[in-house]
Amino acid sequence: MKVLYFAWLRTRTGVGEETVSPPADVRTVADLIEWLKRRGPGHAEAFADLAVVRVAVNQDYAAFSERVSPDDEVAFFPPVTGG
Amino acid sequence: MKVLYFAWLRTRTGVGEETVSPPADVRTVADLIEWLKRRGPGHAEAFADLAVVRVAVNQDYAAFSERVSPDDEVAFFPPVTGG
Amino acid sequence: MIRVQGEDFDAGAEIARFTSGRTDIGAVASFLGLVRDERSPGSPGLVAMTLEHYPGMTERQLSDIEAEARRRWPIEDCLIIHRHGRLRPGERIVLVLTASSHRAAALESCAFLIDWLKTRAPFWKREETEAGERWVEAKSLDDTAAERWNDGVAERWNDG
Amino acid sequence: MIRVQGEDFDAGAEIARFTSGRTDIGAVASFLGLVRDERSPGSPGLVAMTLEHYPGMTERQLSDIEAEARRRWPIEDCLIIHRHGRLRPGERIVLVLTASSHRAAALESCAFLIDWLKTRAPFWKREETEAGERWVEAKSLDDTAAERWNDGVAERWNDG
Repeated sequence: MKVLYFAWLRTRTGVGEETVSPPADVRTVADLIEWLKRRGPGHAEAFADLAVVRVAVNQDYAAFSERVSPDDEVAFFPPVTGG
Repeated sequence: MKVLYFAWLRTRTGVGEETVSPPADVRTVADLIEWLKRRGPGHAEAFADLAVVRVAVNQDYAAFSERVSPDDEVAFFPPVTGG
Repeated sequence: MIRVQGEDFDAGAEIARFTSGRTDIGAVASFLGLVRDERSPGSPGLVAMTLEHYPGMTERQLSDIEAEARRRWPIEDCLIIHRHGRLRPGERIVLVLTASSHRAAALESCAFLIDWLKTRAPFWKREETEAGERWVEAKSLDDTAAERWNDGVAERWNDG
Repeated sequence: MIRVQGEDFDAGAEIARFTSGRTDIGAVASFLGLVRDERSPGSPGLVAMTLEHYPGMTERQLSDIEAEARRRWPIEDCLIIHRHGRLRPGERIVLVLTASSHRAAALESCAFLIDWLKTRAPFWKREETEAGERWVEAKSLDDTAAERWNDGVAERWNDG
Protein backbone atom coordinates (compact mmCIF):
# COMPACT_ATOMS: atom_id res chain seq x y z
CA MET A 1 0.00 0.00 0.00
CA LYS A 2 1.29 3.43 -0.96
CA VAL A 3 0.84 6.16 1.65
CA LEU A 4 1.38 9.86 0.85
CA TYR A 5 1.65 12.86 3.17
CA PHE A 6 1.27 16.51 2.19
CA ALA A 7 1.88 19.92 3.77
CA TRP A 8 2.44 19.72 7.54
CA LEU A 9 1.62 16.03 7.66
CA ARG A 10 4.68 15.52 5.46
CA THR A 11 6.74 17.83 7.68
CA ARG A 12 5.67 15.99 10.86
CA THR A 13 6.04 12.44 9.61
CA GLY A 14 9.27 13.43 7.89
CA VAL A 15 8.25 11.49 4.78
CA GLY A 16 6.34 12.39 1.63
CA GLU A 17 5.65 8.87 0.47
CA GLU A 18 6.10 5.42 1.93
CA THR A 19 5.14 1.89 0.93
CA VAL A 20 3.67 -0.04 3.84
CA SER A 21 2.25 -3.53 4.40
CA PRO A 22 -0.24 -3.30 7.24
CA PRO A 23 -1.61 -6.55 8.74
CA ALA A 24 -4.88 -8.00 7.51
CA ASP A 25 -6.93 -6.53 10.39
CA VAL A 26 -6.27 -3.02 9.02
CA ARG A 27 -9.46 -2.73 7.00
CA THR A 28 -10.39 0.97 7.03
CA VAL A 29 -8.67 4.34 6.82
CA ALA A 30 -9.24 4.70 10.59
CA ASP A 31 -7.51 1.34 11.19
CA LEU A 32 -4.65 2.42 8.96
CA ILE A 33 -4.19 5.68 10.90
CA GLU A 34 -4.02 3.81 14.22
CA TRP A 35 -1.46 1.45 12.74
CA LEU A 36 0.61 4.27 11.15
CA LYS A 37 0.70 6.19 14.46
CA ARG A 38 2.82 3.37 15.87
CA ARG A 39 5.54 3.91 13.24
CA GLY A 40 7.11 6.67 15.37
CA PRO A 41 6.60 9.93 17.27
CA GLY A 42 6.41 11.99 14.04
CA HIS A 43 3.58 9.84 12.73
CA ALA A 44 1.82 9.97 16.10
CA GLU A 45 2.11 13.74 16.12
CA ALA A 46 0.84 14.06 12.53
CA PHE A 47 -2.32 12.17 13.43
CA ALA A 48 -2.82 13.71 16.89
CA ASP A 49 -5.82 15.84 15.79
CA LEU A 50 -7.87 14.09 13.13
CA ALA A 51 -10.25 17.05 12.88
CA VAL A 52 -7.64 18.75 10.70
CA VAL A 53 -6.68 15.69 8.65
CA ARG A 54 -8.27 14.86 5.29
CA VAL A 55 -7.81 11.62 3.38
CA ALA A 56 -7.94 10.54 -0.23
CA VAL A 57 -8.07 6.93 -1.37
CA ASN A 58 -6.90 6.48 -4.95
CA GLN A 59 -7.00 10.26 -5.42
CA ASP A 60 -10.61 10.72 -4.38
CA TYR A 61 -11.75 12.19 -1.08
CA ALA A 62 -12.69 9.46 1.36
CA ALA A 63 -14.19 9.07 4.84
CA PHE A 64 -12.19 7.55 7.72
CA SER A 65 -14.60 4.62 7.54
CA GLU A 66 -13.65 3.81 3.93
CA ARG A 67 -12.11 0.39 3.26
CA VAL A 68 -8.51 0.18 2.15
CA SER A 69 -6.71 -2.66 0.42
CA PRO A 70 -3.06 -3.44 -0.39
CA ASP A 71 -3.17 -1.95 -3.90
CA ASP A 72 -4.57 1.40 -2.77
CA GLU A 73 -2.87 4.79 -2.78
CA VAL A 74 -3.85 6.52 0.46
CA ALA A 75 -3.00 10.20 1.00
CA PHE A 76 -3.21 12.28 4.17
CA PHE A 77 -3.24 16.08 4.18
CA PRO A 78 -4.71 19.13 5.89
CA PRO A 79 -7.77 20.96 4.52
CA VAL A 80 -6.80 22.38 1.14
CA THR A 81 -5.87 26.03 0.59
CA GLY A 82 -5.60 26.42 -3.18
CA GLY A 83 -7.05 29.02 -5.48
CA MET B 1 -36.25 73.27 -23.86
CA LYS B 2 -34.08 70.68 -25.56
CA VAL B 3 -35.81 67.41 -26.48
CA LEU B 4 -33.86 64.33 -27.60
CA TYR B 5 -35.09 61.10 -29.19
CA PHE B 6 -33.18 57.82 -29.37
CA ALA B 7 -33.51 54.48 -31.15
CA TRP B 8 -36.97 53.93 -32.70
CA LEU B 9 -38.35 57.12 -31.13
CA ARG B 10 -35.82 58.97 -33.25
CA THR B 11 -36.78 56.96 -36.32
CA ARG B 12 -40.50 57.62 -35.80
CA THR B 13 -40.32 61.33 -34.99
CA GLY B 14 -37.74 61.72 -37.74
CA VAL B 15 -35.63 63.93 -35.49
CA GLY B 16 -32.80 63.25 -33.03
CA GLU B 17 -32.91 66.56 -31.25
CA GLU B 18 -35.20 69.60 -31.33
CA THR B 19 -35.49 72.81 -29.34
CA VAL B 20 -39.10 73.53 -28.35
CA SER B 21 -40.94 76.22 -26.40
CA PRO B 22 -44.04 74.63 -24.90
CA PRO B 23 -46.66 76.89 -23.31
CA ALA B 24 -46.64 77.56 -19.57
CA ASP B 25 -49.31 74.94 -18.81
CA VAL B 26 -46.88 72.18 -19.84
CA ARG B 27 -45.56 71.44 -16.37
CA THR B 28 -44.70 67.71 -16.33
CA VAL B 29 -43.16 65.14 -18.65
CA ALA B 30 -46.68 63.79 -19.27
CA ASP B 31 -47.89 67.29 -20.29
CA LEU B 32 -44.88 67.63 -22.58
CA ILE B 33 -45.63 64.30 -24.27
CA GLU B 34 -49.26 65.32 -24.95
CA TRP B 35 -48.03 68.61 -26.38
CA LEU B 36 -45.29 66.94 -28.50
CA LYS B 37 -47.79 64.44 -29.96
CA ARG B 38 -49.50 67.38 -31.69
CA ARG B 39 -46.33 68.25 -33.61
CA GLY B 40 -47.17 65.69 -36.29
CA PRO B 41 -48.08 62.08 -37.11
CA GLY B 42 -44.50 60.86 -36.50
CA HIS B 43 -44.50 62.28 -32.98
CA ALA B 44 -47.99 60.91 -32.33
CA GLU B 45 -46.83 57.47 -33.45
CA ALA B 46 -43.64 57.62 -31.33
CA PHE B 47 -45.70 58.24 -28.19
CA ALA B 48 -48.57 55.86 -29.06
CA ASP B 49 -47.56 53.25 -26.44
CA LEU B 50 -46.03 54.88 -23.38
CA ALA B 51 -45.40 51.49 -21.75
CA VAL B 52 -42.33 51.17 -23.96
CA VAL B 53 -41.09 54.76 -23.59
CA ARG B 54 -38.55 55.83 -20.98
CA VAL B 55 -37.63 59.39 -20.13
CA ALA B 56 -34.58 61.17 -18.74
CA VAL B 57 -34.62 64.75 -17.50
CA ASN B 58 -31.18 66.33 -17.48
CA GLN B 59 -29.62 62.89 -18.11
CA ASP B 60 -31.24 61.16 -15.13
CA TYR B 61 -34.12 58.71 -15.34
CA ALA B 62 -37.40 60.42 -14.51
CA ALA B 63 -41.09 59.56 -14.04
CA PHE B 64 -43.79 60.91 -16.35
CA SER B 65 -44.98 62.96 -13.38
CA GLU B 66 -41.65 64.82 -13.07
CA ARG B 67 -41.74 68.62 -13.53
CA VAL B 68 -39.98 70.10 -16.55
CA SER B 69 -38.83 73.68 -17.08
CA PRO B 70 -37.55 75.66 -20.11
CA ASP B 71 -33.85 75.03 -19.33
CA ASP B 72 -34.22 71.25 -19.12
CA GLU B 73 -32.85 68.61 -21.45
CA VAL B 74 -35.57 65.97 -21.85
CA ALA B 75 -34.79 62.68 -23.62
CA PHE B 76 -37.20 59.97 -24.79
CA PHE B 77 -36.10 56.45 -25.63
CA PRO B 78 -37.12 52.78 -25.42
CA PRO B 79 -35.93 50.48 -22.59
CA VAL B 80 -32.15 50.21 -22.87
CA THR B 81 -30.37 47.21 -24.42
CA GLY B 82 -26.69 47.79 -23.69
CA GLY B 83 -24.06 45.46 -22.28
CA MET C 1 -12.93 54.25 -14.15
CA ILE C 2 -15.27 54.31 -17.12
CA ARG C 3 -14.58 54.56 -20.84
CA VAL C 4 -17.17 54.96 -23.60
CA GLN C 5 -15.57 54.54 -26.99
CA GLY C 6 -15.98 53.44 -30.57
CA GLU C 7 -12.60 51.69 -30.71
CA ASP C 8 -11.90 48.13 -29.71
CA PHE C 9 -10.13 47.36 -26.42
CA ASP C 10 -7.66 44.74 -25.19
CA ALA C 11 -9.11 42.86 -22.21
CA GLY C 12 -5.76 41.25 -21.35
CA ALA C 13 -3.90 44.56 -21.35
CA GLU C 14 -6.54 46.08 -19.07
CA ILE C 15 -6.27 43.17 -16.63
CA ALA C 16 -2.48 43.45 -16.67
CA ARG C 17 -2.66 47.20 -16.03
CA PHE C 18 -4.98 46.54 -13.10
CA THR C 19 -2.54 44.31 -11.28
CA SER C 20 0.82 45.61 -12.44
CA GLY C 21 3.14 46.53 -9.59
CA ARG C 22 0.54 45.86 -6.92
CA THR C 23 0.65 43.25 -4.16
CA ASP C 24 -2.59 44.17 -2.36
CA ILE C 25 -4.99 42.67 -4.92
CA GLY C 26 -5.91 39.04 -4.40
CA ALA C 27 -8.67 38.76 -6.96
CA VAL C 28 -9.61 40.23 -10.33
CA ALA C 29 -13.00 39.35 -11.78
CA SER C 30 -13.89 40.24 -15.34
CA PHE C 31 -16.83 40.08 -17.67
CA LEU C 32 -16.43 40.42 -21.41
CA GLY C 33 -19.51 40.80 -23.59
CA LEU C 34 -19.36 40.08 -27.32
CA VAL C 35 -21.65 40.43 -30.32
CA ARG C 36 -23.24 37.02 -30.64
CA ASP C 37 -24.84 35.61 -33.72
CA GLU C 38 -27.93 33.83 -32.43
CA ARG C 39 -28.39 32.18 -35.77
CA SER C 40 -30.64 29.17 -35.50
CA PRO C 41 -31.19 26.78 -38.41
CA GLY C 42 -33.16 28.58 -41.11
CA SER C 43 -33.06 32.02 -39.47
CA PRO C 44 -31.29 34.95 -41.13
CA GLY C 45 -27.68 35.41 -39.98
CA LEU C 46 -26.52 38.51 -38.13
CA VAL C 47 -24.49 40.86 -40.33
CA ALA C 48 -23.79 43.56 -37.76
CA MET C 49 -25.06 45.22 -34.60
CA THR C 50 -25.07 49.00 -34.21
CA LEU C 51 -24.99 50.43 -30.70
CA GLU C 52 -26.51 53.88 -30.37
CA HIS C 53 -26.09 55.70 -27.07
CA TYR C 54 -26.88 58.98 -25.32
CA PRO C 55 -23.57 60.81 -24.96
CA GLY C 56 -23.33 62.52 -21.63
CA MET C 57 -26.02 60.44 -19.95
CA THR C 58 -24.05 57.27 -20.69
CA GLU C 59 -20.99 58.54 -18.86
CA ARG C 60 -23.14 59.82 -15.99
CA GLN C 61 -24.99 56.52 -15.58
CA LEU C 62 -21.84 54.41 -15.79
CA SER C 63 -20.13 56.63 -13.19
CA ASP C 64 -23.14 56.25 -10.91
CA ILE C 65 -23.11 52.47 -11.36
CA GLU C 66 -19.40 52.34 -10.52
CA ALA C 67 -19.93 54.52 -7.43
CA GLU C 68 -22.73 52.23 -6.28
CA ALA C 69 -20.50 49.15 -6.63
CA ARG C 70 -17.73 50.86 -4.66
CA ARG C 71 -20.23 51.76 -1.96
CA ARG C 72 -21.45 48.16 -1.69
CA TRP C 73 -18.20 46.20 -1.92
CA PRO C 74 -14.62 46.75 -0.75
CA ILE C 75 -13.15 46.98 -4.24
CA GLU C 76 -9.68 48.31 -4.90
CA ASP C 77 -10.22 49.11 -8.54
CA CYS C 78 -12.97 49.07 -11.11
CA LEU C 79 -13.09 49.56 -14.88
CA ILE C 80 -16.04 49.66 -17.26
CA ILE C 81 -15.43 49.97 -21.01
CA HIS C 82 -18.46 50.15 -23.30
CA ARG C 83 -18.26 50.53 -27.06
CA HIS C 84 -20.74 52.16 -29.40
CA GLY C 85 -21.06 52.13 -33.19
CA ARG C 86 -21.30 49.31 -35.72
CA LEU C 87 -19.90 45.97 -34.59
CA ARG C 88 -19.59 42.62 -36.36
CA PRO C 89 -20.43 39.22 -34.81
CA GLY C 90 -17.63 38.18 -32.45
CA GLU C 91 -16.53 41.75 -31.74
CA ARG C 92 -16.11 42.94 -28.15
CA ILE C 93 -18.86 45.22 -26.77
CA VAL C 94 -18.26 45.63 -23.06
CA LEU C 95 -15.65 44.88 -20.41
CA VAL C 96 -16.17 45.05 -16.67
CA LEU C 97 -13.19 44.52 -14.36
CA THR C 98 -13.17 44.59 -10.58
CA ALA C 99 -10.25 44.04 -8.24
CA SER C 100 -10.38 43.34 -4.55
CA SER C 101 -8.44 41.67 -1.81
CA HIS C 102 -11.54 39.49 -1.38
CA ARG C 103 -12.55 36.93 -3.99
CA ALA C 104 -16.29 37.23 -3.34
CA ALA C 105 -16.22 41.03 -3.48
CA ALA C 106 -14.55 40.95 -6.91
CA LEU C 107 -16.95 38.33 -8.31
CA GLU C 108 -20.14 39.82 -6.88
CA SER C 109 -19.36 43.42 -7.80
CA CYS C 110 -18.49 42.37 -11.35
CA ALA C 111 -21.84 40.56 -11.71
CA PHE C 112 -23.63 43.53 -10.14
CA LEU C 113 -22.02 45.99 -12.54
CA ILE C 114 -22.94 44.11 -15.70
CA ASP C 115 -26.50 43.49 -14.45
CA TRP C 116 -27.07 47.14 -13.57
CA LEU C 117 -25.36 48.40 -16.67
CA LYS C 118 -27.72 46.29 -18.80
CA THR C 119 -30.76 48.00 -17.32
CA ARG C 120 -29.45 51.55 -16.76
CA ALA C 121 -26.81 52.51 -19.31
CA PRO C 122 -28.55 54.28 -22.22
CA PHE C 123 -27.51 52.07 -25.13
CA TRP C 124 -29.77 50.68 -27.85
CA LYS C 125 -28.90 47.90 -30.23
CA ARG C 126 -29.96 47.77 -33.86
CA GLU C 127 -29.47 44.43 -35.59
CA GLU C 128 -28.72 44.05 -39.28
CA THR C 129 -29.58 40.57 -40.49
CA GLU C 130 -29.72 39.13 -43.97
CA ALA C 131 -33.50 39.70 -43.73
CA GLY C 132 -33.33 43.40 -42.76
CA GLU C 133 -32.86 45.65 -39.77
CA ARG C 134 -34.60 45.85 -36.40
CA TRP C 135 -34.19 47.44 -32.99
CA VAL C 136 -33.41 44.86 -30.30
CA GLU C 137 -36.05 44.78 -27.58
CA ALA C 138 -35.11 44.89 -23.91
CA LYS C 139 -35.42 41.58 -22.09
CA SER C 140 -37.43 41.38 -18.90
CA LEU C 141 -34.80 38.80 -17.82
CA ASP C 142 -32.33 41.69 -17.57
CA ASP C 143 -34.60 43.56 -15.17
CA THR C 144 -34.91 40.43 -13.07
CA ALA C 145 -31.14 40.02 -12.96
CA ALA C 146 -30.72 43.64 -11.88
CA GLU C 147 -33.47 43.43 -9.26
CA ARG C 148 -31.76 40.69 -7.31
CA TRP C 149 -29.23 43.31 -6.19
CA ASN C 150 -31.94 45.27 -4.39
CA ASP C 151 -31.57 43.13 -1.28
CA GLY C 152 -29.13 43.18 1.61
CA VAL C 153 -25.87 42.45 -0.19
CA ALA C 154 -24.29 45.76 0.87
CA GLU C 155 -25.08 45.20 4.53
CA ARG C 156 -23.23 41.90 4.51
CA TRP C 157 -20.05 43.62 3.45
CA ASN C 158 -20.36 46.76 5.49
CA ASP C 159 -20.40 44.63 8.64
CA GLY C 160 -17.14 42.86 7.76
CA MET D 1 -9.73 22.29 -20.13
CA ILE D 2 -7.43 22.21 -17.12
CA ARG D 3 -3.74 23.03 -16.79
CA VAL D 4 -1.58 22.52 -13.70
CA GLN D 5 1.79 24.15 -14.16
CA GLY D 6 4.72 25.89 -12.51
CA GLU D 7 5.03 28.53 -15.22
CA ASP D 8 3.18 31.82 -15.35
CA PHE D 9 0.26 32.30 -17.75
CA ASP D 10 -1.15 35.16 -19.79
CA ALA D 11 -4.78 35.82 -18.86
CA GLY D 12 -5.36 38.10 -21.85
CA ALA D 13 -4.00 35.58 -24.35
CA GLU D 14 -6.22 32.87 -22.86
CA ILE D 15 -9.31 35.09 -23.12
CA ALA D 16 -8.41 35.95 -26.72
CA ARG D 17 -7.93 32.27 -27.59
CA PHE D 18 -11.35 31.55 -26.06
CA THR D 19 -13.19 33.91 -28.35
CA SER D 20 -11.03 33.96 -31.47
CA GLY D 21 -12.95 33.14 -34.64
CA ARG D 22 -16.18 32.39 -32.79
CA THR D 23 -19.49 34.22 -33.07
CA ASP D 24 -21.56 32.00 -30.76
CA ILE D 25 -20.11 33.27 -27.46
CA GLY D 26 -21.86 36.26 -25.93
CA ALA D 27 -20.12 36.28 -22.57
CA VAL D 28 -16.75 35.41 -21.08
CA ALA D 29 -16.35 35.56 -17.32
CA SER D 30 -12.96 35.28 -15.70
CA PHE D 31 -11.44 35.09 -12.27
CA LEU D 32 -7.76 35.74 -11.68
CA GLY D 33 -6.25 34.97 -8.28
CA LEU D 34 -2.95 36.55 -7.23
CA VAL D 35 -0.53 36.22 -4.33
CA ARG D 36 -1.58 38.99 -1.99
CA ASP D 37 0.55 40.52 0.71
CA GLU D 38 -1.86 40.99 3.61
CA ARG D 39 0.69 43.17 5.34
CA SER D 40 -0.94 45.24 8.04
CA PRO D 41 0.98 47.98 9.86
CA GLY D 42 3.63 46.37 12.05
CA SER D 43 3.15 42.81 10.76
CA PRO D 44 5.92 40.97 8.91
CA GLY D 45 5.73 41.33 5.13
CA LEU D 46 5.17 38.37 2.82
CA VAL D 47 8.33 37.27 1.02
CA ALA D 48 6.88 34.40 -0.99
CA MET D 49 4.16 31.77 -1.06
CA THR D 50 4.89 28.16 -2.01
CA LEU D 51 2.06 26.05 -3.39
CA GLU D 52 2.45 22.33 -2.85
CA HIS D 53 0.00 20.01 -4.57
CA TYR D 54 -0.82 16.33 -5.07
CA PRO D 55 0.08 15.54 -8.68
CA GLY D 56 -2.49 13.24 -10.22
CA MET D 57 -5.22 13.99 -7.70
CA THR D 58 -5.07 17.70 -8.61
CA GLU D 59 -5.76 17.00 -12.27
CA ARG D 60 -8.49 14.53 -11.37
CA GLN D 61 -10.24 16.95 -9.01
CA LEU D 62 -10.00 19.88 -11.40
CA SER D 63 -11.41 17.74 -14.22
CA ASP D 64 -14.27 16.69 -11.96
CA ILE D 65 -14.97 20.31 -11.01
CA GLU D 66 -15.01 21.31 -14.67
CA ALA D 67 -17.36 18.44 -15.54
CA GLU D 68 -19.69 19.47 -12.72
CA ALA D 69 -19.81 23.07 -14.01
CA ARG D 70 -20.56 21.85 -17.53
CA ARG D 71 -23.33 19.67 -16.15
CA ARG D 72 -24.91 22.59 -14.27
CA TRP D 73 -24.59 25.43 -16.79
CA PRO D 74 -24.79 25.69 -20.59
CA ILE D 75 -21.16 26.71 -21.02
CA GLU D 76 -19.45 26.66 -24.40
CA ASP D 77 -15.93 26.58 -23.06
CA CYS D 78 -14.10 26.39 -19.77
CA LEU D 79 -10.47 26.76 -18.70
CA ILE D 80 -8.82 26.34 -15.32
CA ILE D 81 -5.11 27.08 -14.91
CA HIS D 82 -3.56 26.55 -11.47
CA ARG D 83 0.11 27.11 -10.70
CA HIS D 84 2.27 25.40 -8.10
CA GLY D 85 5.71 26.20 -6.73
CA ARG D 86 7.19 29.32 -5.15
CA LEU D 87 5.44 32.59 -6.04
CA ARG D 88 6.16 36.18 -5.06
CA PRO D 89 3.55 38.74 -3.96
CA GLY D 90 1.62 40.00 -6.99
CA GLU D 91 2.24 36.83 -9.02
CA ARG D 92 -0.66 35.03 -10.68
CA ILE D 93 -1.85 31.79 -9.03
CA VAL D 94 -5.05 30.73 -10.70
CA LEU D 95 -7.20 31.60 -13.71
CA VAL D 96 -10.76 30.45 -14.31
CA LEU D 97 -12.46 31.28 -17.60
CA THR D 98 -15.96 30.37 -18.69
CA ALA D 99 -17.70 31.21 -21.95
CA SER D 100 -21.37 30.97 -22.69
CA SER D 101 -24.03 32.45 -24.88
CA HIS D 102 -25.70 33.49 -21.61
CA ARG D 103 -24.23 36.16 -19.37
CA ALA D 104 -25.53 34.63 -16.12
CA ALA D 105 -24.26 31.16 -17.02
CA ALA D 106 -20.73 32.50 -17.59
CA LEU D 107 -20.70 34.54 -14.37
CA GLU D 108 -22.26 31.90 -12.14
CA SER D 109 -20.18 28.99 -13.43
CA CYS D 110 -16.99 31.04 -13.00
CA ALA D 111 -17.88 31.82 -9.37
CA PHE D 112 -18.84 28.18 -8.82
CA LEU D 113 -15.55 26.91 -10.23
CA ILE D 114 -13.35 29.09 -8.05
CA ASP D 115 -15.42 28.34 -4.94
CA TRP D 116 -15.31 24.59 -5.49
CA LEU D 117 -11.68 24.63 -6.51
CA LYS D 118 -10.82 26.39 -3.23
CA THR D 119 -12.33 23.56 -1.18
CA ARG D 120 -11.54 20.53 -3.37
CA ALA D 121 -8.33 21.00 -5.34
CA PRO D 122 -5.45 19.49 -3.33
CA PHE D 123 -3.19 22.51 -2.97
CA TRP D 124 -1.53 23.78 0.20
CA LYS D 125 0.06 27.16 0.69
CA ARG D 126 3.19 27.80 2.72
CA GLU D 127 3.92 31.43 3.50
CA GLU D 128 7.40 32.85 3.94
CA THR D 129 7.32 36.10 5.86
CA GLU D 130 10.12 38.18 7.28
CA ALA D 131 9.28 36.50 10.62
CA GLY D 132 9.50 32.89 9.34
CA GLU D 133 7.45 30.25 7.57
CA ARG D 134 4.02 28.78 8.21
CA TRP D 135 1.39 26.65 6.50
CA VAL D 136 -1.70 28.66 5.62
CA GLU D 137 -4.81 27.34 7.34
CA ALA D 138 -8.02 26.70 5.42
CA LYS D 139 -10.75 29.26 5.95
CA SER D 140 -14.21 28.12 6.99
CA LEU D 141 -15.41 31.02 4.81
CA ASP D 142 -14.27 29.01 1.79
CA ASP D 143 -16.43 26.07 2.82
CA THR D 144 -19.39 28.41 3.22
CA ALA D 145 -18.81 29.87 -0.24
CA ALA D 146 -18.67 26.38 -1.75
CA GLU D 147 -21.73 25.18 0.13
CA ARG D 148 -24.01 27.78 -1.39
CA TRP D 149 -23.75 25.83 -4.66
CA ASN D 150 -25.44 22.83 -3.07
CA ASP D 151 -28.89 24.26 -3.76
CA GLY D 152 -31.06 24.33 -6.85
CA VAL D 153 -28.89 26.35 -9.22
CA ALA D 154 -28.59 23.52 -11.73
CA GLU D 155 -32.33 22.95 -11.86
CA ARG D 156 -32.94 26.57 -12.82
CA TRP D 157 -30.77 26.15 -15.89
CA ASN D 158 -31.89 22.71 -16.89
CA ASP D 159 -35.45 24.01 -17.22
CA GLY D 160 -34.46 26.83 -19.61
